[in-house]
Amino acid sequence: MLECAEIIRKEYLRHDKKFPHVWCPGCGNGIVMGALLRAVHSLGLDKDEVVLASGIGCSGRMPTYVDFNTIHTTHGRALTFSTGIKLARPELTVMTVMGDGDSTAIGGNHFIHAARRNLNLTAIIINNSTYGMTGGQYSPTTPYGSKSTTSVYGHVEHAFNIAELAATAGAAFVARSTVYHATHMEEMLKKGIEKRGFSVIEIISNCHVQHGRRNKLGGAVEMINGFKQRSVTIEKATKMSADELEGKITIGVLADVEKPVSTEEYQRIVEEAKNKAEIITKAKEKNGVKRYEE
Amino acid sequence: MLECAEIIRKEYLRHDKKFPHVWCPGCGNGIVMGALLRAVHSLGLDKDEVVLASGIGCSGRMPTYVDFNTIHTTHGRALTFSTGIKLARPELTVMTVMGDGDSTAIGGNHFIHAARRNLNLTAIIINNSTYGMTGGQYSPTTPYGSKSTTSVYGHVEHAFNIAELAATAGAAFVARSTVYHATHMEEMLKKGIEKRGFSVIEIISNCHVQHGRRNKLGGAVEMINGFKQRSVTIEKATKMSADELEGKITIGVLADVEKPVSTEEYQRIVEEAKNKAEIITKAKEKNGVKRYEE
Amino acid sequence: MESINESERKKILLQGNEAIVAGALAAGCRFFAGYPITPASEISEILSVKLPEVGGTFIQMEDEIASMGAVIGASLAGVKAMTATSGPGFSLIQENLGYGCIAEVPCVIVNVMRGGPSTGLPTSPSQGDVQMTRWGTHGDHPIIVLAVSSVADCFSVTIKAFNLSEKYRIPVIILSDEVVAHTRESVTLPDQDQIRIFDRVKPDVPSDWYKPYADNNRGVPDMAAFGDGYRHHVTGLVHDEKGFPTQDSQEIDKFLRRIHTKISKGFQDIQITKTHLMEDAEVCVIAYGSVARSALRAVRDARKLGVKAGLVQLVTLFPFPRKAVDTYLRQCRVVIVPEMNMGQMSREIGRVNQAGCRIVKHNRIDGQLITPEEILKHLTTV
Amino acid sequence: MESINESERKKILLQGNEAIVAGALAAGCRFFAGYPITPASEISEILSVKLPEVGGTFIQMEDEIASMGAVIGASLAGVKAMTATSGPGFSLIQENLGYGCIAEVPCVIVNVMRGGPSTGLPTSPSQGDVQMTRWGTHGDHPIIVLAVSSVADCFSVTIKAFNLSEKYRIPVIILSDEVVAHTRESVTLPDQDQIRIFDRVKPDVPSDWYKPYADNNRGVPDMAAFGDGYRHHVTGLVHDEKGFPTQDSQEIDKFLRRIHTKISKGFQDIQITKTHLMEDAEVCVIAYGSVARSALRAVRDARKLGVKAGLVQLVTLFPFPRKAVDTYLRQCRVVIVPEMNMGQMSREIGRVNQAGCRIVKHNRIDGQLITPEEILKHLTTV
Amino acid sequence: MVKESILKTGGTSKKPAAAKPKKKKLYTVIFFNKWCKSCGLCSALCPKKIIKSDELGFPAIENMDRCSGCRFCEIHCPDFSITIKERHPRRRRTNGKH
Amino acid sequence: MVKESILKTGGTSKKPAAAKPKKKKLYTVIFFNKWCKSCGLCSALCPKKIIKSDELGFPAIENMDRCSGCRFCEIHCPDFSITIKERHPRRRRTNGKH
Amino acid sequence: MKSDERYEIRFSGSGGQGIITAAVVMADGVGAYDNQHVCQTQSYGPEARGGKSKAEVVISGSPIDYPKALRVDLLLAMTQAACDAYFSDIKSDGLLVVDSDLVKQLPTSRSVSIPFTQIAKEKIGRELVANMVALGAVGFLCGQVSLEGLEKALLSRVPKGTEQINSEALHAGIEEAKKINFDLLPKSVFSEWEDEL
Amino acid sequence: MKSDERYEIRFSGSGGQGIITAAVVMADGVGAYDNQHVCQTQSYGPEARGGKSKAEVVISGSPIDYPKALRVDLLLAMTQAACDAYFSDIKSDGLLVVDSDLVKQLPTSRSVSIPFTQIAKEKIGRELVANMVALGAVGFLCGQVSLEGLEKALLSRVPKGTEQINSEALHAGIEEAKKINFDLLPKSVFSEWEDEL
Ligand SMILES: Cc1ncc(C[n+]2csc(CCOP(=O)(O)OP(=O)(O)O)c2C)c(N)n1
Ligand SMILES: Cc1ncc(C[n+]2csc(CCOP(=O)(O)OP(=O)(O)O)c2C)c(N)n1
Ligand code: SF4
Ligand code: SF4
Ligand code: SF4
Ligand code: SF4
Repeated sequence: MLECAEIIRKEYLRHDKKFPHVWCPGCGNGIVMGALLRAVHSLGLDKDEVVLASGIGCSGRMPTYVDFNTIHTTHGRALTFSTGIKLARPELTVMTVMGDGDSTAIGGNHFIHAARRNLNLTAIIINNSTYGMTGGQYSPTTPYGSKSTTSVYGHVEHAFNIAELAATAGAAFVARSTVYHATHMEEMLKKGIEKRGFSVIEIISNCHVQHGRRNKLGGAVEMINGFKQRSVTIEKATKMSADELEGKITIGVLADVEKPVSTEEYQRIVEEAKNKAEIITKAKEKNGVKRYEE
Repeated sequence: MLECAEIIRKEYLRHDKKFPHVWCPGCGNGIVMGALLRAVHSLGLDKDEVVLASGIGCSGRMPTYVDFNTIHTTHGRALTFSTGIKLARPELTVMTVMGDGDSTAIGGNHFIHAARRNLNLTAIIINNSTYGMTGGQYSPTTPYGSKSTTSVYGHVEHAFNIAELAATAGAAFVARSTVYHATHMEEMLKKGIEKRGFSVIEIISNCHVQHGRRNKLGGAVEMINGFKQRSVTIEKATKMSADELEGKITIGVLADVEKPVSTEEYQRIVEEAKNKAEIITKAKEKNGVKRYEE
Repeated sequence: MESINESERKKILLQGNEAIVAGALAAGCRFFAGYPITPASEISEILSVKLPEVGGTFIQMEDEIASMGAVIGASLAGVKAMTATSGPGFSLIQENLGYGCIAEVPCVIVNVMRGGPSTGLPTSPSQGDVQMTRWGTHGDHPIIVLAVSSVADCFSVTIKAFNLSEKYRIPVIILSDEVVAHTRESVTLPDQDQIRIFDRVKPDVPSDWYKPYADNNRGVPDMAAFGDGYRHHVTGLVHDEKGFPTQDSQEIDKFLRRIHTKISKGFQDIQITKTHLMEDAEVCVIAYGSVARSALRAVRDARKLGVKAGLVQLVTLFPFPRKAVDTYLRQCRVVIVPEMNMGQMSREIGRVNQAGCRIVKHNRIDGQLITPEEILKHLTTV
Repeated sequence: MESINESERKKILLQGNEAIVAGALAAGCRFFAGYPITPASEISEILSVKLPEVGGTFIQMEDEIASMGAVIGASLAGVKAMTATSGPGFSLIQENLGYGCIAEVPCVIVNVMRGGPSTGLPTSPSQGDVQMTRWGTHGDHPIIVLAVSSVADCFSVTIKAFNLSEKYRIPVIILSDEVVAHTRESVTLPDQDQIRIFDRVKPDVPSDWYKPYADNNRGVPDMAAFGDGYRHHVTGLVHDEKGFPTQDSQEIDKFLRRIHTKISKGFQDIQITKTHLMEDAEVCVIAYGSVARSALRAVRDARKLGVKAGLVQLVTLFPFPRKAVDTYLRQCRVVIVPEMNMGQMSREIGRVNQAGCRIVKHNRIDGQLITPEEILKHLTTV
Repeated sequence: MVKESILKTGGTSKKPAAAKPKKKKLYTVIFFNKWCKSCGLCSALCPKKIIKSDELGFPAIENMDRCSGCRFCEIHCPDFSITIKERHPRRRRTNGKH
Repeated sequence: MVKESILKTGGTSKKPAAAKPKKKKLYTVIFFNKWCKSCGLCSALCPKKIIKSDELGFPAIENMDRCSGCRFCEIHCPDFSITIKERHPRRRRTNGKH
Repeated sequence: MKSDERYEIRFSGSGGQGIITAAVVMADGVGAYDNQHVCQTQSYGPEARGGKSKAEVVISGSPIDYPKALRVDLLLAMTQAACDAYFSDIKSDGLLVVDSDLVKQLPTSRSVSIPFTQIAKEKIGRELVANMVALGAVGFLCGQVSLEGLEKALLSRVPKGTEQINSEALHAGIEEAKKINFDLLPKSVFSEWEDEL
Repeated sequence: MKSDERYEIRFSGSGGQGIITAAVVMADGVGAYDNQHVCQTQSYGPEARGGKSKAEVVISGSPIDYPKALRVDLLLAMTQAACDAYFSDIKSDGLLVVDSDLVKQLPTSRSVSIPFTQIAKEKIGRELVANMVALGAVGFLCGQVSLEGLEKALLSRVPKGTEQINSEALHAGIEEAKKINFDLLPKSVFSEWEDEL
């Protein structure tokens, strides 16, 4: 039997792509990619039936490297492409990896709507609190007061809590992990992929090159160790006060609810439609009375 | 002293605009407009210092009728225009009225970001569960199972809870009312306008013409009476179980938090900047080392 | 305007928007994502009913950007897909439309034109989006734009749009306008088996050999769908034959030129014009969309008055049918170009007018359909 | 390329993007909303530092659509405002850009071009967005597009852009490219008091009389800001003089024609071209942006070889400087049009080429700046 | 600066100390038919159920004296077509000021 | 269908009943320098602190026998440059199967 | 009809009178059930709300070029405002058909006045079907459609459950129209002196 | 320099060596503190990461047209790879300047080898400032910039707190360059037989 890293390198990485990959030394994106590949492997998914989509950003380069059906879409729109793919071929396992900017800045609307709509999709968000690729400008998850290339005086806006936002918007499954917790992350990813409905796994990651450096958080090692120190499990967190939770990273499964999944509902509709069709079409025929419209 | 309705008609409505307005008979938009004008009047705001912005939709026609500084923007983007207006002239009271589609379909992202950013703005959302203007297609607040011109087989998606979404995204003040509760609505609007920070007032309204008709909810009268029956105050609601709350409309102030308001923070930055300027500009000068970027 | 084979049984009264739906379904469209907008909403509404009936999927997305993303996604997963919108929505899909061009994704976008710019005149007809459909997305890109002028057109041009889209792996735009969209006409739809349908060419090589962006004699690479067993990479970055991003000047040049030449290779197939009474015409009207109908009336009336008038109706607006138009510019003394805009196609005609033919623009931008009288006046006075 | 008054004290080394910032601040820009994108991000970054220093506001919005909305909002509230982006972002601002055109809102949009379409070639220069800036938003609309070719240009053209924008109440686009954006050059910036600044004309009538969209001899209505005491209505619908939506054909026509003619009335002011060695030129290069610099070198080299070559540099791309170009088309035997695209401006030149001058296109789309040698080759062989 | 709501409803307004509590206030309900769209909300929502339809479908008060001045109709009229005014019996009017 | 995680860590994997509990397992840590970017995560995160830098800055194991096979370095290496293999002392290898 | 001749009908009235429905049924009757080409358009926009409402049907033996009416052969006016606004495009030998209760000022004597609304109210019992009464009359008077075709079209276009009442209305209209004596009408919609100009 | 003549310097090495900073300081020295026109460009893109890095400075007495190098007068190569890749554009009388420890294979004998990195490490104590040592040498060797101007530029462009060390590095480079005897260099970068071709 091949060993873990060998399986990944030999079966899941695209060797015709130039490795080493483009990410900076110590960047958490690689750690997430490893966990994701291990999760897919242990779920026994057929590579031909897996789709990995991304938007634009450092994280957006992930699909280039992995041997699935892969697509690097436009900035912020990955979930919309994934929606089309999933609805066209519901049998595929469609995962979408995004950065915090990609998913919640320009892509914020698609994100909350995907959650609301509850298709059977998995969204993996690598939250590094900055726009890594374009040079460290503030993102929707940059903490209040932080420095970035566009907030040299200290950031005046507040950060989204991505996982909470996803849950409120309607995601069926929401979990959080960090790049320090690589095994836990794999576990969360597996749960998310297996979940029927829209699942979100937020992974706290390090961009020491853009964010860490400017905020005196140290390099990759210090940042990743920081995640270890700041993390508390959801079980513990529920017993802590808001004050105690200040600055902490709550990890684990934050939401897991059962509700109708649109992907399946559409199938039901298709069946019904064939029957009802005749009647409704008639009734639907507009009587031509139009109102002022824009 | 002029009586209420007279004050509104004489001081706040634009008489050169053709009244009766374009809204259908019994449409809640007019009720909201009345409450808003009463709220503005009782706050004693100077008409010259009030801005009312809207997007596109039936609700979007409101600015046409009222004698403030008014702007009818593009579909979904009203809050972005308002952001520019407020930042350019922080002394103005800037209110934005939107439909559910306008604010949470195409405009969903701007909505959650405005909430996160916490500028001193007021968002008034007239939630009628449908796209009234374009003929009754489903909106992000159309309930699961409902009929609409694009869900004749029953809607398979789930609805947003707008107020909760706003609170999770970071709004400083969130309230809900209905067109039945016209006085309560006025009260909520007043509180929202007075609040320092981003305030959201969700108003449940009737589009009997598009939504009511297709879902056997009756006309304006039946729908508005329905709001009365289904409403519970937040005080009562907190004592009720999830099951009991099913189908209910929780009204009142749902969230009211204090946190730094960006509009003011920007002012602080401007002061600081003048001092720090020299030092930082130097340090900021990029050393020219660029990374691969997209 | 098309001569249709009359048959009692299949003759129906359809609105333009309904006919587009009928055409799309006949062409094999099985996915629609859209966002309502006047005057295109009926297309969404009717497809929301009809698509499930044929096992397809309808989805209303949160906006037009999302709709275009979903359409591209569905097409990459192997399903013929479409969206429909009007000017404001089209302005929003530009970025993803460019993605469709560079990733060579077949799909059809209907733009039912209304008055612009911006929210403009939501319920009035216009032809103000012609240049926008050609140039709206950034960067050099090929694209196909077809215009419809009647309910029968709506059906047949929509089928043509899907066929071209699949054949050349390119987004195809159908330009309709408020008049065509809401006019009801009696049409006879052909039987499904009489309709020629083109499906994208799928690869037949072993999956290891598959190069999703390799050139071939058509210039159009074979296209595998996600899930077909040909795992491959799709990106909006300029890419090499295998689909992976490249920075190599030669590869870049080769790729970008190929996506342009695949279209020029197909000009004969793609560039459609129709003519009426052109054999001996000395004066002609070049028109498209609903205005072509006013023009036809005017030409007929002019003939009655002894003017040797003819009509050239452009179905394909882009790639601009230079060759065909050139012929008529050489044939005629004067060419009249009536448009419900400030002269967007007359620019193109002027551009190719090497014969030095006199070109008379007739532009109307007040939200009203140009009448036959207005055109007739030109025909009889020039 | 501009002759600048040398002065030790004020000479500084600036990158193109920095110079745009300097120009904007000098022109009175006090509001910027944007979203980062290569190769325009430096404009955001530097303004985020500099704007607060002068009491202005910088905000990074959630995307480019929002940025454009905020820019329009700020301008309506009386503050000169700007955004900066690259192709993908520009594709997204189209809808709100159209709003700026119809509501006649002064503002400046910088597009630092990179390779397209779609994500394309993020770090490579290109001129692929020329037609997009003109036609990207739906509906007929006027617009002004200026191109920069040097760091000095970045400063002065940006000032010009703000001035035109305020004077004509119209969005003005500055087209830069990756080469210009990232080149550092020594420039001498003039003293602030030497710079001519144009501010929008404010109404001076009593507020009751104010008609925010009334015609006047300039065709540009006086503009009150929100909060100035002139309560008025702004909409993206076609509107009457008072700013309220109208469906009246005559009012529509009048309005839409006015927003076009206000620009044509200003052609002399707006259409800027520069020439080099054109007095006796028999062969000329028409170029813009960074390519104009390669062209100038090539022209100089050609002169050394005895070729009577000249350069026409387009600063204003739209409204296309037809008159000026026409003169040179008549003067020259051959015109060479080198572009980092498939021929987007050569289309325009061809369109106005009534003299039948020979036009030689030279197009490069591989992400590399066109070199002087390539152009020289044409100059010496045509 | 901040004024009280301009909406003084008969039903809920605090009675001024000087008011005679026993004297029932009278109101006039004025309909502005030019803007009214006959939606029927006023008549449906009037707690006293005194608003009926006239022959053209416009609202009309059956018994003006029964109006409690609650203004419920006024604030729910989406078309700004209702004005409620306090009605002062003749003797009040003669005292020349209010 | 669903397999267990492929990541069998030395520290946490359940010992098979047949295993001799007292015999410490041995591991080999292989670094794939071609992809390694010398980020230093492996050495910082190794619980046994046995990963050091060689003269070129690449990671190197100081004392291979001290490796517990926890694979913490492997799963945290962002560049897929570490492989952990169980190392079977000579006598095992001779018995011909594993 | 000669193949390139056109017969144009304009239905007009106010929003809510079902003007467009009537036109659509007419077009359907002509187009789908008769062997004619037909083209039906209407005016959209705020104008259609409450105010005037207009719908046109163009009929021809050959494919129709310009889809809107050029010179109207038959104008149905269900309100005075509509009659005033739309009368001007009528052909000299065109026919004006009005609701006699709602249109009192007739611009021509070449007109037919029938109390459609009253018939709908009294004979059928529902004012709402006045449009179908009118359609029956128009269908009969224009002579461009087979009355069975018209009825079939009507049945396929009205909401389920209202077929009976609508078709009764249609027939009432047809019957009423049959009573008209065409010989009594002038030859032109224009008065004598206008014709002489 | 004659007003339309150009002097072109190309700085090359690998990402992380501070190549672009050196070029920017050079340009600043020439442009802002000297009375010359100057234009500085660099190559962006993935290429700049880890791999080769390139920056150019063009100097002229008159405004500069083409902003990039045409024929290089002075090439600084801080790695062998860079030397190999960028040498081809050099003028026949151009000069090659290399880090003697990192570039061993010299394509021409018209070159100057100085151990910049070693000097930085040993004399200044920080390898990182090798770029400034090299800049000192280039500044001196090119003869296009006043050395005070160069130092002023450097002081204004390096991070606060590192001024001292960087300016020491610059001076070390200048001193080192002063030792070069130009007379010993061949007149052309091309070998004799190449010149004869
Ligand atoms: C429409 C558009 N706007 C802007 C950009 C530039 N851009 C590319 S990636 C990015 C942000 C990336 O941040 P994030 O999503 O957090 O990912 P990271 O790079 O940190 O992994 C931006 C703004 C773009 N490619 N497209
Ligand atoms: C970009 C764009 N897409 C679509 C439309 C069409 N449109 C106008 S209003 C509207 C929805 C209105 O719904 P909502 O916001 O709920 O407001 P309501 O009309 O119900 O008050 C839509 C889809 C548009 N104007 N612009
Ligand atoms: S910039 Fe940040 S996110 Fe991007 S690869 Fe480097 S460390 Fe990772
Ligand atoms: S369509 Fe609905 S929301 Fe619009 S005016 Fe009518 S009732 Fe109101
Ligand atoms: S509520 Fe107003 S609009 Fe409705 S019926 Fe009463 S007065 Fe008329
Ligand atoms: S004020 Fe109150 S009681 Fe009087 S009519 Fe209105 S709703 Fe009825």
